[in-house]
Amino acid sequence: MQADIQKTEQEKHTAETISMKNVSKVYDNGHTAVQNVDLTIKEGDFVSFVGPSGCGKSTIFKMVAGLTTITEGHIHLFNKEIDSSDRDSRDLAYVFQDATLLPWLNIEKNVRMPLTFQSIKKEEQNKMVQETLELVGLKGYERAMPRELSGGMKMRVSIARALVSKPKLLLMDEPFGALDEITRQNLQEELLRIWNSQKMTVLFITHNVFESVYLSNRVAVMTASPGKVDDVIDIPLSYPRNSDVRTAPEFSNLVAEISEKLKN
Amino acid sequence: MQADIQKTEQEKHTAETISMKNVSKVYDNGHTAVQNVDLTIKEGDFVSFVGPSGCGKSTIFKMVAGLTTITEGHIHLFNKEIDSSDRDSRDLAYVFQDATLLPWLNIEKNVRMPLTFQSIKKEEQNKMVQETLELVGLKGYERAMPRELSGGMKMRVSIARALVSKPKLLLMDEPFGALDEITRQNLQEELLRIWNSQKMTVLFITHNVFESVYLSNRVAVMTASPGKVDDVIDIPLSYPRNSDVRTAPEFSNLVAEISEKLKN
Amino acid sequence: ACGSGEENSGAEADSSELEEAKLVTNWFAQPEHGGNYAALVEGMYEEEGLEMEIEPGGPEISATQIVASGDADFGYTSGEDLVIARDEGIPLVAIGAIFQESPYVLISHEGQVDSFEDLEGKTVFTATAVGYWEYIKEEYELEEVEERAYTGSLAEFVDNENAVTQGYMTSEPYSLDEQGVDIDYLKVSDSGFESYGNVIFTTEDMIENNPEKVQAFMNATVAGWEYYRDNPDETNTYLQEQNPDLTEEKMEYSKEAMDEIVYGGDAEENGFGYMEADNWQTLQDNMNQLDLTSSEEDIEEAFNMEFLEEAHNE
Amino acid sequence: MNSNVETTSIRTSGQPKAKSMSKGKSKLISVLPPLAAFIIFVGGWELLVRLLQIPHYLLPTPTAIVTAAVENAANLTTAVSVTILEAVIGFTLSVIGGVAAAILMASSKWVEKSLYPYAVILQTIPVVAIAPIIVIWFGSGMNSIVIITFLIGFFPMLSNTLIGLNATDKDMLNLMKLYKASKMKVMWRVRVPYALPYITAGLKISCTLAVIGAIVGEYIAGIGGGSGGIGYAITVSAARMETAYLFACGIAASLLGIVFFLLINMFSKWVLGSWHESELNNKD
Amino acid sequence: MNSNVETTSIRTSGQPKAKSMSKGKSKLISVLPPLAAFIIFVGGWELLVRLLQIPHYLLPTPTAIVTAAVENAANLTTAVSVTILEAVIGFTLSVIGGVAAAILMASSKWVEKSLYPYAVILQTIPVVAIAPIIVIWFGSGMNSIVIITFLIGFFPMLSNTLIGLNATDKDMLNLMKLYKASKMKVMWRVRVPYALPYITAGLKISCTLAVIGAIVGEYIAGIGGGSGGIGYAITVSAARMETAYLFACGIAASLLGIVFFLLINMFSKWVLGSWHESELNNKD
Ligand SMILES: Nc1ncnc2c1ncn2[C@@H]1O[C@H](COP(=O)(O)OP(=O)(O)OP(=O)(O)O)[C@@H](O)[C@H]1O
Ligand SMILES: Nc1ncnc2c1ncn2[C@@H]1O[C@H](COP(=O)(O)OP(=O)(O)OP(=O)(O)O)[C@@H](O)[C@H]1O
Ligand SMILES: [Mg+2]
Ligand SMILES: [Mg+2]
Repeated sequence: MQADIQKTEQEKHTAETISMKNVSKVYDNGHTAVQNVDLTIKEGDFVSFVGPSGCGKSTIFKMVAGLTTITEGHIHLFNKEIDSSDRDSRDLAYVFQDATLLPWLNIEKNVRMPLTFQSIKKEEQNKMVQETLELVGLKGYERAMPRELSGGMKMRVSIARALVSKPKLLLMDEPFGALDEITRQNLQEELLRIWNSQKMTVLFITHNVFESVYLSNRVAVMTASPGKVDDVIDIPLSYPRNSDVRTAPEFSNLVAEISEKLKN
Repeated sequence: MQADIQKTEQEKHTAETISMKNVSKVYDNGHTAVQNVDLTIKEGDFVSFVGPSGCGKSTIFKMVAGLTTITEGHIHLFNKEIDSSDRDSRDLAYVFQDATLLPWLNIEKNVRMPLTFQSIKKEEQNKMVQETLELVGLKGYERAMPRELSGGMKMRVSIARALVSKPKLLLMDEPFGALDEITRQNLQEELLRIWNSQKMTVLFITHNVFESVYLSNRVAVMTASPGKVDDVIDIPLSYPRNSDVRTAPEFSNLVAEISEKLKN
Repeated sequence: ACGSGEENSGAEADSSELEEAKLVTNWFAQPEHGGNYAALVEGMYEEEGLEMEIEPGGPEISATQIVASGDADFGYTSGEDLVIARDEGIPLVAIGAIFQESPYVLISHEGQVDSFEDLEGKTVFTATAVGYWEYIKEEYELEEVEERAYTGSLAEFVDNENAVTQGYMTSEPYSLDEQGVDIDYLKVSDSGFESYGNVIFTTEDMIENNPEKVQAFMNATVAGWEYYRDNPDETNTYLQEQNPDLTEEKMEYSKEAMDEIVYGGDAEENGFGYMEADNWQTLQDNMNQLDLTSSEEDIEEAFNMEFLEEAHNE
Repeated sequence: MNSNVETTSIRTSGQPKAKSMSKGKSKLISVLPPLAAFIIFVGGWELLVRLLQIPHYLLPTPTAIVTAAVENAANLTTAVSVTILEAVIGFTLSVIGGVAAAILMASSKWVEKSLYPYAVILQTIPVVAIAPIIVIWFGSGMNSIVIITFLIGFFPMLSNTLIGLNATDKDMLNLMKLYKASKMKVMWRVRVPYALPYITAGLKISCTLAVIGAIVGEYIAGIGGGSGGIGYAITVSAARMETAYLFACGIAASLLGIVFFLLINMFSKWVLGSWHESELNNKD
Repeated sequence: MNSNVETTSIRTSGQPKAKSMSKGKSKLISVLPPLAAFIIFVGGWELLVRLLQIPHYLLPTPTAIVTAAVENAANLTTAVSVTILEAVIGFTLSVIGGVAAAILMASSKWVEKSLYPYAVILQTIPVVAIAPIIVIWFGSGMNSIVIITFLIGFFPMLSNTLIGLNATDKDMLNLMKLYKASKMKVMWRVRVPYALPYITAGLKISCTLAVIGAIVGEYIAGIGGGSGGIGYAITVSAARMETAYLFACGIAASLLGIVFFLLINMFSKWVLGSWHESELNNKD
């Protein structure tokens, strides 16, 4: 890892990227997915969400991204209240739980798509796409169609598509769930590198407590029925983190603490 | 766990459930997904497949299930050669990598579906569906439609649908990937219980080496480009396995061994 | 030749032994079919031992084909179509002509057309490929005529001062008059084109195998038309039931307009339905000349006066 | 790094209320646009005809049309009911026939390849050309009209259904294969439901075509009179130059088409509403 | 437990060969069934007519039809080319109009609700009823015929396209929302491609309807003579009772429809072949 990743306290901004106030979500079928969530996320945070299946993690992400209505409460994003009809105030990318690729575009075009909505020169686009595809280990699959990929490869295309546009806010819904350990660790390293160098804010859903501790500076632990944020745990491990961190006793303690919370 | 799970050597059948001889798969686009795989799986085995993303795990499963053609070599299933047009010789269930639910049926009907193809009485069906839904923790969601579920819940419906019909051979393609640790452990226990009590054969894809060691009596380690089975490792831990097993040094050694193989 | 004689020869028959018969006309029920309906309403067909069904035609219903196929026994057609049918090898035989001359008129806006020569330069709506129009074009050396398909709608005609449309003398002039459009018309029969209208026909087969039926039909038909001439009221009421769009005035107009061509001309002397071999011959010659047909056959084959004469002798 | 994630509080202060419009109001809003469009359309028509002094026999005013419809109410009612009967029967046949043929063709590529060209022929052979045969085979009147209606509505049903049946998700078919489901079961349990969006799309087209079909049928094979439908009424009023009544008939036909269409729409909502994107109300 | 999983060996003994039929053979097999069906159909027809001695003026034999077509080859060729021109122009207009209207309606529920009823009216208003107006406005001949063709093909395009546009996967739309894509871009980049299977289904219906439309148009607004199309030829041959030629015209129209259909089919394969289930050859 490069030297510029070494962050200092001054470099950290303190602007709020996201602030949720008393947020609830009741779906049209009457199901309360999320209840009374208060949460503030500062610029440059890397917050992981862990919690049982169906506890409302994806729902919170969708509300933050303006993809579903907020039944009660308010969410401010970049200091502006979210309104799902509003299209201008966001600079975010989202890795959905499913890969959600456009089936009629090949891999290269799928990844390039977000760039085509910005005024970026073609050659620049090519470069960015190539770099990102390499990053997720899909070089050589540019011309393949989505249906010709394995499950994990599709997910990696989706990750590449989110990373390619260098967003200020990145929402990732279980991005590495379908990946093997090696690929996963590579992508974790890359993600941390990008996060650090681009000073973006990352919200990350995972079922892997190790992963959440390894990556984040905060872990939000959720409980189900109805979905609530039970606790937000600080991870006081310094960046850059390397494989040594994983074996540190502090690390194990944090993992144990979070796992314990999840059990109740 | 009950006493009857305690298996003896005599109880084990030695019939071959699956035998693959020199199996290769080249997709229509010319991509060689699997090359020259030889593998024999005996009745009652629990074999996990681990390997990098895109190495051909799903492809092998699809060939075994007769869902895709075998380009070269032969696969025998229950001592009969597979022919993808043949429909009678199999008694297997398959959890696909994606949930693949029928969007127009509610959860209960989705799970019931495999039973409706067998001559099982309605009340019996109801009982089986209820039990299985409870097992995967989806009691109360009988009337929900697939689109109203979270990612992990959909996957659990898919698991329930595979388990409900009590197949002789169960193929599971990353069934627990989208689940949190607690739910995952519960389902692991349940799966082992069902496997033991029903004496079925299970093929299991996972990216979690702990999981593969915990569940299986054999782990097939695959390598990519082209996809091959690199090694098949015996897991000489006795069943029933409980959480103690996870902390046994033997367990850690096996995990380390497999992880090491995967790194190369 | 087979089984003639012993069967009911025109006398009253037991209603239980009525023989089914079917006539297909060329349009929805209207006074132009009055005599046949009169025979039906007044029980004349029944008296002749026929259980008669009259099926109205329509814009695209081809009575020639229906009768040729044996689905109906008798039909209405025009003289031209009969000649064409025979030329095509369809063995139809005319057994009476309701209209002694062509009922078609060429309608123009008032003061625009006085003679057939005046048609030059007009826009003319006629049914596609009709014989009389081919004849008029040739006979009056019309070269600058814009020909358009007549589709049953008069709106385009009314909209265009320069237009001429075909029509039935018993019908369109009345409609236009009702709408306050001032018109003139030329009778096609004045052009020199000789043709019968509403020709009643059957098949050669029928005449050969069941002449009694043809005779019975003709007896009642002639009686019906003679009756209808002076007593149209009951029949008209029936027509109106069949075709609610008919009004009293409209029927009166039609009746009046057609009396001349049904009961006038040759029919005045020779009775209803009369047909002259010379007229048929001229028609066939004209059609041949116009390349509409290329028929060499003896015109006597095309029509049969026996049944009509016998009916008049009754 | 600071503790820049604030804490969460768990306030179970009653159920949150949904921010949705009252039902009555949203109903009104859904009726308003078409109503406005209607008023603009009809008003504009009346005005245009009056201002440009278009002669009534060319384009009658809406008022004249309504008057003509009222005056001929009895005739119009019979005509409409005759046409409804013909259209409904013809439509039903084309739906049954189209779906059945599509299912047959979808069961085997061979059958599809062998029969599909004849379906296209059925569709493209001009009805006028075969009208005499139809009339001879089926008699003039109802039977032939129904056949003609059937012919016109058949192909859209067939074509759309077939595409839908062939579009079934591969994974679903794989699933059924695993259940050893018979071809028939796969068809009914998966392929037909999966094709439903296409089938209802076909229904929408066919139901409006059925009205046209019935009218064309009446034109070609109708017997008119008391049992004549809208096609007959149109023929008669065209010949009589009663343009206002002609338009009334045309509009009656259109309304019939719209009613058919709305019924199919309701059916589509009912059958797809709970799962298919095109009919989902719930946008969450 | 024994070691009941045998070992694997890595034999890279050359590329495995695909077990696929040679291309020529599979081509033959794909042509055979329709060919067989054709022979059975035509042969059966000829035989039936001869055996039952059906008179030629009711149902001519295939041989008689071919003879008539050959005899009138020159006329038939002009008629067909005129009809092709009309049908192609009318079809093009209905595709452009139908897709454009669907895109407009899909952009807003309000527009859809306000305009859709008029689209249904356009479809169901009997052409015969408005034929005079069409002819007066657009003149008889080509223009009016094209308009009538357009009217007939328009609705299937509109209806299918609209359903397709509304069926777009919610997740895809969400994705576009995140990219701050404008409504137009969402339409062109996602909704239209997503609707393509429905659009091609519409094209298949409209292209065959275009042939019917052109013929009906010629029937209603045709001018005949040297510039008369198949519809005119049909009228003439019907008036002349030349049944064999009449059938030849009808078959010519059908063939035209089939050719159109095949072209659209190729287009559909081209545009969907790489990704949509209904046109995927590759069944892996
Ligand atoms: N569209 C919907 N309509 C109705 N209910 C929904 C909908 N989407 C989700 N839910 C419900 O809301 C709850 C939370 O769902 P969500 O997808 O946020 O869970 P999650 O935490 O992401 O779970 P997972 O880890 O399994 O993905 C679930 O109980 C689910 O049934
Ligand atoms: N339908 C297809 N057409 C062409 N190539 C395919 C197809 N499906 C899979 N492949 C290719 O075959 C290889 C193996 O795919 P497979 O799905 O078996 O991988 P996998 O081991 O299951 O990976 P993952 O863990 O990511 O699901 C991949 O390289 C993929 O690109
Ligand atoms: Mg989720
Ligand atoms: Mg896979």
